[in-house]
Amino acid sequence: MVTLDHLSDIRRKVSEAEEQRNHRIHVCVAAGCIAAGSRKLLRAFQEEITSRGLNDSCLVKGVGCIGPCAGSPAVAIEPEGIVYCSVKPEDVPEIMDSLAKQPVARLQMSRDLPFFTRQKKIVLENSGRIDPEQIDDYIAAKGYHALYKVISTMSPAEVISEVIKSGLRGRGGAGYPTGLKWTTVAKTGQQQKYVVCNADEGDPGAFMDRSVLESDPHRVLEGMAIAGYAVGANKGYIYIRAEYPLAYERLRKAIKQAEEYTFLGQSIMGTTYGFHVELRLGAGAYVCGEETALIASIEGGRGTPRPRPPYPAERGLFGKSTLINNVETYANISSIIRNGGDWFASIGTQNSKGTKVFALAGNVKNVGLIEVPMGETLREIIYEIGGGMEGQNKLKAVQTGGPTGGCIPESELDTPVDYESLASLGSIMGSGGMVVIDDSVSIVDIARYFMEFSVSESCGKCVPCRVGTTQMHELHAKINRGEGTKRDLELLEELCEVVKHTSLCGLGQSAPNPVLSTLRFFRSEYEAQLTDHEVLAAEGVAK
Amino acid sequence: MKKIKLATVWLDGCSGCHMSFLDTDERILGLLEHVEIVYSPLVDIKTFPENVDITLIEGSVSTNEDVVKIKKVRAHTKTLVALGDCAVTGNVPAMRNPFGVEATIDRAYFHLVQHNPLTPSEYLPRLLDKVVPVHDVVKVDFHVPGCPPPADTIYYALTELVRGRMPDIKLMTRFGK
Amino acid sequence: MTEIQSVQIITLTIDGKPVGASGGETILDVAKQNQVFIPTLCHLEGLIPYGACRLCLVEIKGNNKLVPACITKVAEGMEVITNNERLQRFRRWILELLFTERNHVCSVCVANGFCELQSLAEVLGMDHVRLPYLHPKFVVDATHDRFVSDNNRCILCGRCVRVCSDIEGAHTLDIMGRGIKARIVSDLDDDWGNSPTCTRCSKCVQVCPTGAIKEKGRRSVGEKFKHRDVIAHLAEMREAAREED
Amino acid sequence: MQRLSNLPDPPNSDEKWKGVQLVMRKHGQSPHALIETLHAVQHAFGYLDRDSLTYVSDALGVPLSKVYGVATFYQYFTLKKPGTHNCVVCTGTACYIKGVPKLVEALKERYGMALDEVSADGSLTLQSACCIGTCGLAPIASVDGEELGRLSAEELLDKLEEVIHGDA
Repeated sequence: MVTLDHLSDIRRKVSEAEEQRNHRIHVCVAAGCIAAGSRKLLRAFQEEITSRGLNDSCLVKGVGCIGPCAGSPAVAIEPEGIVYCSVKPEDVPEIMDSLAKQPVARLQMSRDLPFFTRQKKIVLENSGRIDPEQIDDYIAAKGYHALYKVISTMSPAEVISEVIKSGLRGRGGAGYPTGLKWTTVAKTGQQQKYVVCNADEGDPGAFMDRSVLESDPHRVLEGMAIAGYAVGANKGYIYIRAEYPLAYERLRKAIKQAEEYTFLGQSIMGTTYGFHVELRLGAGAYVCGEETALIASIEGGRGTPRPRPPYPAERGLFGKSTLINNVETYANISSIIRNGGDWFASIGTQNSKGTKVFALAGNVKNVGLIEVPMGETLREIIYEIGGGMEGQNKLKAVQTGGPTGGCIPESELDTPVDYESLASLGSIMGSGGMVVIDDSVSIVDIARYFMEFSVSESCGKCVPCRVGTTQMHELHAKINRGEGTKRDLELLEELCEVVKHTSLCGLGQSAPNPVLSTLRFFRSEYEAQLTDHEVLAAEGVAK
Repeated sequence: MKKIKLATVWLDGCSGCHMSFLDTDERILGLLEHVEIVYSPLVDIKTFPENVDITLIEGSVSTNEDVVKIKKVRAHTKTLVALGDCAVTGNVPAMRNPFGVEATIDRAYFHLVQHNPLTPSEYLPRLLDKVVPVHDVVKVDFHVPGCPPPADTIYYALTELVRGRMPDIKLMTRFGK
Repeated sequence: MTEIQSVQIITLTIDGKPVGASGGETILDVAKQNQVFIPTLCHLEGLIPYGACRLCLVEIKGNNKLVPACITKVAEGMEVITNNERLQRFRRWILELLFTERNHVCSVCVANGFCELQSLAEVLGMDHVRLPYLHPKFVVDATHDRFVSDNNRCILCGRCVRVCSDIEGAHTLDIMGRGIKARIVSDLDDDWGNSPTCTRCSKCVQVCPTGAIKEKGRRSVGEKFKHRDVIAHLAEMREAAREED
Repeated sequence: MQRLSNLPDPPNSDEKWKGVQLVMRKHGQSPHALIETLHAVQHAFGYLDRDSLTYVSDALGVPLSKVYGVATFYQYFTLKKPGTHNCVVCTGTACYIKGVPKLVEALKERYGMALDEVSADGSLTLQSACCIGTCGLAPIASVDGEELGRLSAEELLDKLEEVIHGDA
């Protein structure tokens, strides 16, 4: 039987080990930094410490994402809180020399920058702080305390009411109230239920979930175990992209560790509550982010969606009642349980509570992973936290919501980021990709790029998405070549409307968004490319 | 009363639509009381006149000559009617599209020829990369699908158009009929 | 399918007209009973509903999303609109998209006159398509001694796949690839004629709405009459047999 | 309940089939394990050939056409023997606006092939990934598993020459 004392012991042990050391060097070992050479860097630090005989006073460890991905690989020195960017193994001796002295200015990124100060970290509270491969590190950061609290002191109904109170909405894109979803699954009288974590983060330009899974995998497992307790499920699946091998590996290790600690398994913490988690590897299909397609894929089939209702809560995985949330949603749960739903509801806006993690990318200075309270404006995010534009070019648009989201122009940057406001601009919150586009980029071409994406990712089941996206892409390409007519533009707009309203799933329904939003805000760019001909001959005819 | 000027044009088609038009039989005589045929493969007039009220087009647009012709026709016609599946959809002539021009010529002028296979003369109209329906090249005002459209449907559509009305031919013809 | 609660009687309106229905029935079922025409292509009595062609989308008052009539169950007080300018417009577009997707040349098709796609174009007044034809190139599989599969005429309604797997139990046919490149294959995209799984039952021929799967030996155009009603009967028999087990 | 029936013999005596069988057993030889099994086959042999697909169909009791439908649905699975070396170019949004089209153009010019093709001599596979999730390093490509960020076309071509000629 695990008790609070066990958890406190582990916490004490970890913090003692840390406090013994004067300096703790955190090297980011999330995928981005690894690609930039952080494993070599980690080794260089270790060797340098050993050769200097500083093993007793210096601790070096690999941690999850520190945040400033543009400055990969990133290193943090604790307890001082110094952040270094773009560190090379050659820089190691200099950094070691500087410990307890003046930081190395040429590598330092000030912690006073809005990039750090303007963020509010809930989901990412442990990212860049703990070693994602050490369960003890997670426990030391109050990990699994929420699970303990839930199964030792709360009824399933109390857990759900806390989630309802928090106002948490699904972070996968649609923003469906999480508590409501949990209630529906809890209420179905079925014996066998499943909890599924959607980690099929397919939006190009989005890496929130990857980062959370690589930096703090236990957090997601804990959220799922709590969800399983609340809705009455004893089995969970994490459906993760094959493109994220590191996240998969860390999750696999984390599950194993959690099982050893009885935080997962037949009898969690010695109680009668059992919850198993299995990993399922995706195989490269964007549509599998749609919940019914995801279910089809976990069942080993083609990832094609089916019409809802019945919703997965009624009939989901293997025909059973299934709760599906995405990574970030589960990652919020432990904090909500530990700090209370009211605390969470005090952050954010009227209808969008808490924080949101964004992957800031594109032509912005501070490319990276950020977490901000809901309701911050796009301008604040891009110009303060993001540090403004990279290079001399002006901002033309910011693309939110992934390939089926929309392009928001400069003039709308004061829009607060919440579900409803983004939707009113013809975009979506999506899972949190935010790509800044400068004025060197043709907006018509960007929309064409997204259409190409939708064409190649359409599953082909329903007619409007399968043929409609292809025809939209053709029309769009024709306009982009300067061969489009006014009539073509009208057809494109009407076709967008058709695909939006008649497609079977969210992918098709939102596929026209990039075209519609760019037509709404950048229509003149399209019109400038039209030809004067009334009806232009099809390709090959004009020649 | 001034007679309506009617033209009929034959692009890439089998002439079946014209035959179907002729199948209106004696009704054509009645029609001629209101209509003057100013250009047609059925009459001997060499150049397409100006100010034509109604032109019926049979056939798809398949060559550079068709493009020139149809543009001229459009410029001089008030109401342009695509008559039959070739004009409306591309139909049989467009069946070469998936294969491309080269393979089509190869097939027609070499593979299927027993004696003296020859490349078509350069003086012949050049095939377009893709066969297209008429409305892909010029604006079409009214479509009459069918392969060929039934004589009754053509007659009805024409009498309505002559009276200055847009006919409703729903359920009177269909693709392939 | 028989459901226990199906004794429940529900009242709703279809196009303003009050109608009665039993619980568990779909909007399409009830519309048919009341002689209200809703176009369909992927739906076929006896096969598991698929919801893919989107032609049967209808409006429901109070729901801002269109719903497929073939799958959506009726509910008490539901107000269904099956036909208005917007739905007509959408349906015409969907038909146009289908016609542009493959090589549908009705005049030379074996199914001319018996084709559901062709007849819907007629009924819905789709007299021409505004978008360019895509003209893809698919190989015709005529290796089978009895049947021919021609993806050039396929609309991916999935009826053949469903009948082959769910009714016949052979599952020789399935859809490969995705998006615009998806197509029907037999086994591992092999010649149908060499299929070790095909039982030659010909159900796929009967359910195909177009001329994509046809029987050999019919020499000319427009001779492909089909017995689609057989499937509903078979499905019923199967269901009955299952209940007896 | 787990099916405890024996697995049929694999198509050949390659030891790697043991790993594939292990995955199938772990999932109780359930038809639901199709994708996991295909992953295991591709992991072991680099691609999914006819014999493998037939074997998987047989062992899991999944119809051939369904196996084929699934194997061709997902971008990650490949039915063609891959090249000796592989280069994955990220075509995600961030990479796109930071110059991936230029990389793709350069690759096309040098090797005469587009993404998702194998070179005629079998030395190289070019692949696209819709986002590797390391947008901070855009544009990004990976060569034989090594991720290369902030990449210019010249650097990528040099790297590829290096690995391809390293074999010779």
